[in-house]
Amino acid sequence: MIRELGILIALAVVVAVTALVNTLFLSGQGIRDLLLNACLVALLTVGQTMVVITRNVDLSVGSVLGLSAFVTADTFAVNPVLAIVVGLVVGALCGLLNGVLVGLGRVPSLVVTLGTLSVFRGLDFMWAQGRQINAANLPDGFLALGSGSVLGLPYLVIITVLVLAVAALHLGSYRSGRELYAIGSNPEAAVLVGIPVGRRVFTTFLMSGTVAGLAGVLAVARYGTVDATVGTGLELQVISAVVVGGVAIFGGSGTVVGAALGALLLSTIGSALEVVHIAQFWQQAITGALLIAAIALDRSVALRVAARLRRQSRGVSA
Amino acid sequence: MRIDLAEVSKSFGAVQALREVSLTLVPGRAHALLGENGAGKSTLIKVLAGVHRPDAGRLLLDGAPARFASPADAKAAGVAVIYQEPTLFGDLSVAENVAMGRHPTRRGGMVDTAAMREQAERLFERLGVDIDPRRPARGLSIADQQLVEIAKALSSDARVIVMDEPTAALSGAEVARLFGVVGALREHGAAVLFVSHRIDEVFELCQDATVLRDGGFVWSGPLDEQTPDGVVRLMVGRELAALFPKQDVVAGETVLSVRRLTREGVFTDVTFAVRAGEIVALAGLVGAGRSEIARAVFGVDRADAGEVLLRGKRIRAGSPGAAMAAGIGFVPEDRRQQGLVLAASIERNTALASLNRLSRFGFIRRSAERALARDWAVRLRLTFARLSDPVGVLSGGNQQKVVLAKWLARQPQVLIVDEPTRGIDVGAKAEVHRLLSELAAQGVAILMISSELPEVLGMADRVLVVREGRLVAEFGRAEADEERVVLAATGVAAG
Amino acid sequence: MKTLLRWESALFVLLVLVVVGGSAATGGSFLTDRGAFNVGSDLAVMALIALPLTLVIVAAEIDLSVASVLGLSSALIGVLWNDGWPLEAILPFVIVVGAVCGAVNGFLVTKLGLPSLAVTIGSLALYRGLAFVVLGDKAVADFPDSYTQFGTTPVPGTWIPYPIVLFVVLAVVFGLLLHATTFGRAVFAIGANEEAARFSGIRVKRTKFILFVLTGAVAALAGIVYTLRFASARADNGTGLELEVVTAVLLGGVSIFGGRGTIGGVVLATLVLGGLTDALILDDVATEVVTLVTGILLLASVFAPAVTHRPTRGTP
Amino acid sequence: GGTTKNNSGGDSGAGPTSGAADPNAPTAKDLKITFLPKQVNNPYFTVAQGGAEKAAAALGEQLKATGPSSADASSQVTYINTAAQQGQNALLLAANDSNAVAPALKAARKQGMKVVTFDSDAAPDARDVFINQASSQEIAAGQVKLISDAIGGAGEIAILSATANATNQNAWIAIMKQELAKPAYAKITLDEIAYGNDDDQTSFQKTQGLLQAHPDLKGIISPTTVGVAAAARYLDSSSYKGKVALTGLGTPNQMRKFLQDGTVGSIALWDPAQLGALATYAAVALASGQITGKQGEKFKAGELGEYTVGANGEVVLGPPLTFTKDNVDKYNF
Ligand SMILES: Nc1ncnc2c1ncn2[C@@H]1O[C@H](COP(=O)(O)OP(=O)(O)OP(=O)(O)O)[C@@H](O)[C@H]1O
Ligand SMILES: Nc1ncnc2c1ncn2[C@@H]1O[C@H](COP(=O)(O)OP(=O)(O)OP(=O)(O)O)[C@@H](O)[C@H]1O
Ligand SMILES: [Mg+2]
Ligand SMILES: [Mg+2]
Repeated sequence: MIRELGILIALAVVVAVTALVNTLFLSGQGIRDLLLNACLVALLTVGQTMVVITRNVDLSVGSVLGLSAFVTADTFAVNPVLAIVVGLVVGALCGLLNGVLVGLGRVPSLVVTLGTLSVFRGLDFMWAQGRQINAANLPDGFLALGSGSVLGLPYLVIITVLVLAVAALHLGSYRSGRELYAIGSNPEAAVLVGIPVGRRVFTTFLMSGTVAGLAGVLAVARYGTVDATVGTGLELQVISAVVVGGVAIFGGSGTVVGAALGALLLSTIGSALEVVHIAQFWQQAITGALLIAAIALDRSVALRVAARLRRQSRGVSA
Repeated sequence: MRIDLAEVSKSFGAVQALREVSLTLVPGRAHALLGENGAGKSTLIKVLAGVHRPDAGRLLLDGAPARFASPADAKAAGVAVIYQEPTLFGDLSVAENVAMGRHPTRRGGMVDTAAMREQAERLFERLGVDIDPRRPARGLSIADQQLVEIAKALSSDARVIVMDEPTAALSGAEVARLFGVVGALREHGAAVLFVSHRIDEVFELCQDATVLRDGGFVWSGPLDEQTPDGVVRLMVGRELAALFPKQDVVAGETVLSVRRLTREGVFTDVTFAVRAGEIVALAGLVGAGRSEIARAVFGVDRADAGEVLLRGKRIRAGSPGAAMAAGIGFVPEDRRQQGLVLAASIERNTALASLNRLSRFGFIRRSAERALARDWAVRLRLTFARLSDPVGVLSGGNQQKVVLAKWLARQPQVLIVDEPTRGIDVGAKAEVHRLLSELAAQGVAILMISSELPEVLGMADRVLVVREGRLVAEFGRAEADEERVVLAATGVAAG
Repeated sequence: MKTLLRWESALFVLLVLVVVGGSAATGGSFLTDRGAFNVGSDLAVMALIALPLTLVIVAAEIDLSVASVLGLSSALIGVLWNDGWPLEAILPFVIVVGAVCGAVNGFLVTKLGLPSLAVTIGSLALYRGLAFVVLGDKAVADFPDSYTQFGTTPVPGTWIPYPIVLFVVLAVVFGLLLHATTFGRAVFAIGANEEAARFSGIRVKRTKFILFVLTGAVAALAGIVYTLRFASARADNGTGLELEVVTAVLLGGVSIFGGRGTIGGVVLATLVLGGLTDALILDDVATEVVTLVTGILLLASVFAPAVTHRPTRGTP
Repeated sequence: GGTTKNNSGGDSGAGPTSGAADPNAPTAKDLKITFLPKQVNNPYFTVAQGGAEKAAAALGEQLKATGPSSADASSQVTYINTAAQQGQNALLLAANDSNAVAPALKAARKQGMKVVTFDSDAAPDARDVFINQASSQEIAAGQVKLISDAIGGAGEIAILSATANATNQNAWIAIMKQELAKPAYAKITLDEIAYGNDDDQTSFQKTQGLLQAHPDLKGIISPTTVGVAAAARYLDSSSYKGKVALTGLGTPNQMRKFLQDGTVGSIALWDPAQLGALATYAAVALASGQITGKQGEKFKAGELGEYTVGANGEVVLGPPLTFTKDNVDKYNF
């Protein structure tokens, strides 16, 4: 909770300072844009967080999103409802493959998902054959999903928040979710208390893939243009958001809400830098520096807490 | 529930940890599993818990054949286990550690956090301990970790409770409470398996016992047929005296002196000296801080205050390199984690601390390395197939010899040995003792940490007792006896 | 050791297959002098970075910022050249800057104890960003022929590109460093069991720090090679190369958990990857298939028998 | 003295000149031609490729397309080398980075391969002919005129470009700045040039950033097909729709929806299929020896008519087309 509060404060500071420079930043349109920009990455952080909590990582999410987006857009010509289902199924299948290899095959996730990152992207290219699908090829009703809103809240934001809420509830309040933390915190002990580690890890990859599939469908709705390169390089953004959001890269702690706030913070900083006229060329450098600062801060807080606990438990004062 | 293990065998590579061992647990009775370090007690327990699958042998639940393919199976069958090494989830709260795998839930399957906390509080109350269920498990003291483990096992209302050295880190009052709780469970029909190196505890709690030696079955039966001395004889398999061939040497000048060494929250104001040819033992309960002192002396950990001197010259703090250069060697307590690179060969492990003298312009001289490893393998009577085999395939005793070889190859003036005979068989143990004794005779100053009192009493010229991070007593060889040391270590009278 | 050798033999067989198959499928044009020159030029940059990265991964760390250091090095070359510096001064200078970039990574990992995966994802963005800050959107191209020849022409009388000569020299240096020196022993020990290494008096932090510095310096060197080969200094040079390099190292049989791997294996893996890519393109196989094959090879490498006794699960 | 910029010789010695042109030489058949776009998944180039294929078929040549999957500077070099190795007679190239491809092109030309660049030029001494879609002057001036008309001749505007070092983009932007300096456009100020990297999502978000950063922005020029489509989609879905004008270079198919619903008033573009076709004709003429790339040489380009090589080996396709909601339905590319 403290962690989430910290990000919220950082977010508030960024927004406040930017709004001072440019009031449009806090206009209805401005806020809508901030939320919409963060949506896809925030959605992906949901799956990624679950994976990282178990001391694994999924580098293939960008490729899964791309593949699902293209297949979805392509299937629209056949049947719109089918298209959305197909997009989700593609994501789930990709996740399934990762899950089988990591969870059941017991192969390090970094290597597996680095491999499937290429494999899924390759499939995407093969499917697309150099084509691009444009807004004109997609039904307006579907595109409205990406840009429309109800009561001022964009659908995309609503969907993201819903997924987030479900995942937060699962991780926070259901056995199978709590067990993910146990797995990441101490894998050997998790086996000893009878947690089906392989199956749980398998499921997190399946979820990560499915969520990336959903994000692919939504990416089509939001951007209306799809080619085989959609989502390239997204994995590093997602992991950055997860890390900034306070999820320990070696597992065991962190929340999806924190990670999603991390995504919102990073994308808001990106927008803010633009609005306050910081040259485009500085933006990436600043993002990188912030990321490192966030990790370092996290670490120093963790060390201090550990030192305090150690002193407490011993009851020794210097 | 009655559990029978029949003729169970299990080996790890070259180590035969269990050889056709049988054991029966009966409802309403507590059964002790006895044996020296490395006898195979923990391995047997892990078979019972579904962690290890035995190479041969049968498991019967109430007479019916069964198989535990995983800890989940054993748990489902009603077996609760407290493992020797704590298995806590540092990131999670204490309450959740207790509940993990068996969270109380509300309707709809949601975890009931309040119930979880209450459950932990109830268990802690029963055990008479004061741990905040909301704090994270990370940073708990060894004793508190052990208590959380006990609460974890008790929470499941198991029909079979297996405890691997649960009392090793506990104070007298805590032990008494635990025994009260276990007694109550037993009276309600639970079967109990109990491991401890404290023989008096065993006689206090248990009705039956099984004794293992070197992985083999030695004896099983009701405890009222046995005396404590008889049990020890069964465990050791020979007269105790033969084990500790400490030669008498005249101690020389002071080699190592430690002055007011302090590491906050761990140990405070530790001052002592070791002279050439002398073996000084640090005794104390598990978690008293002995290993931490040794680590700070060697520089693996940085002390917050105080200094370490070798022949009067101050050693740079926090640098194992500096300590080694000054002539200190350190055989750490955790052989597999700290002492060896298990995947690397015998040769490379032996050479690991001597790389500088084995190299020219930074390039390793392979022949010199091989010669060094061969030389020490012979001198320590190492049993091995090839020097290029990974150390991981050796038996525990032989692994320990490789660690010793690694340090002896540097010809240290001071050798710190932390639990030098933990988990090695009796023969190897005797050899390690002989070696240490010889080294002392050659004028090496030895600082020994051991949790086995007989070893401490048999080997040491002086015994320093550590309690809660402070040196609380010092005994010469003549005045040191079991009762005095235990009294100093626990702060209460022994037995 | 033995199992690793087996994986290396598998790589070698794969390499022979690529060469033979590539030559057959392309009617022999694959390994003509010019073909070999092209393959060599194409793989040199990736192969150079793979060398120090092998040591980093053997030590159970990772550096994802290498391609960004390459970009920063390239951008600096452009800026300084525009400012009228002589190349004789620029080139050593950018290598020093690369080493400093590596030192920053090393500092964060060893002194602050941060996980290298997270740190270098951050510095990946940081260094690439700095590259854009110094050079912006410009491309600097007017380098003298005497220098660009290094990247564009073979060693006279042969088909060997100069960067490959550099690579061979560095491969020998890094091979000796890893396999024949006390430093290399320390790297293996740290990767296999960091705690045991520390308890044996090995200076773990310093060793890791040196590895990051070396990696930064070689990445900057790769930036020089890249810039001269394409006669074009740009801030976005080498974007995305980090994953390719990591792929090559892992394909070479280096364990992601550290403690295992050989320079020989990695050299073979870079040849297989580079050769396969060029052979497929030459055979008019679409780009997408090349991507696909790379991924499948990597997956195959972890499932190869040589690596089945990996620890069941560990850090990502 | 070291090797500094100032004493460097620079690139000397242009590509080999293969003697004089023979306008009457017969058109060679079965030439092997490689079509190498900036990246393989760009629909603009897919259309251009269609035109090139048709022209090649008409002449009886073999044309194949290949290329990298991302438009970064160096990725084309491997493909250029490959084409040379395969003994291709001619290469049609849209260069990602005019300099990065130069050494490879020079080497390929030494082996006798003809190089025709189109859409985006390589260093002039590394190719034989450049097919310019329209003169830069015409394109840039046209874009400025379109936006000026759309915003009523006064207000702040911004440019959303492709990658920061795309040759053609930068040439156009330079001319646009000159145009804007003219008295006729005195009331128009150029606020910012943003780069969407020819990536759809980046362009989308850059548009958004531009609009927020410049509250009084009246219009955007996006002289790239990817950028203009993304910008149009953002406007269409935002409250800026109808308030901020947009023009640029876009394909009718991608922009049809936005032209028709009024998000965008007008856009311009040449026909990429014609561009591809003309590049093919030029390549065949080169390979047949009918031209060598010198100023003043003429060659026939099928139904496109006859073209003359201009200064610097440039051939201009013709004036760009302007699309509005009234005429967009007549085009399909
Ligand atoms: N996972 C393992 N791999 C290899 N050898 C093992 C493993 N676990 C135990 N051993 C070996 O099996 C033997 C028996 O060990 P075990 O832990 O059962 O002894 P123990 O009786 O519990 O001793 P202690 O009193 O020290 O706990 C020892 O030699 C030990 O080194
Ligand atoms: N994982 C841990 N977390 C927190 N504190 C710990 C941990 N391990 C040990 N400690 C603390 O360090 C102190 C000293 O432990 P140490 O292992 O040095 O004791 P010891 O006397 O050597 O016992 P042992 O017989 O176990 O080696 C104890 O106060 C213990 O609580
Ligand atoms: Mg045990
Ligand atoms: Mg200890």
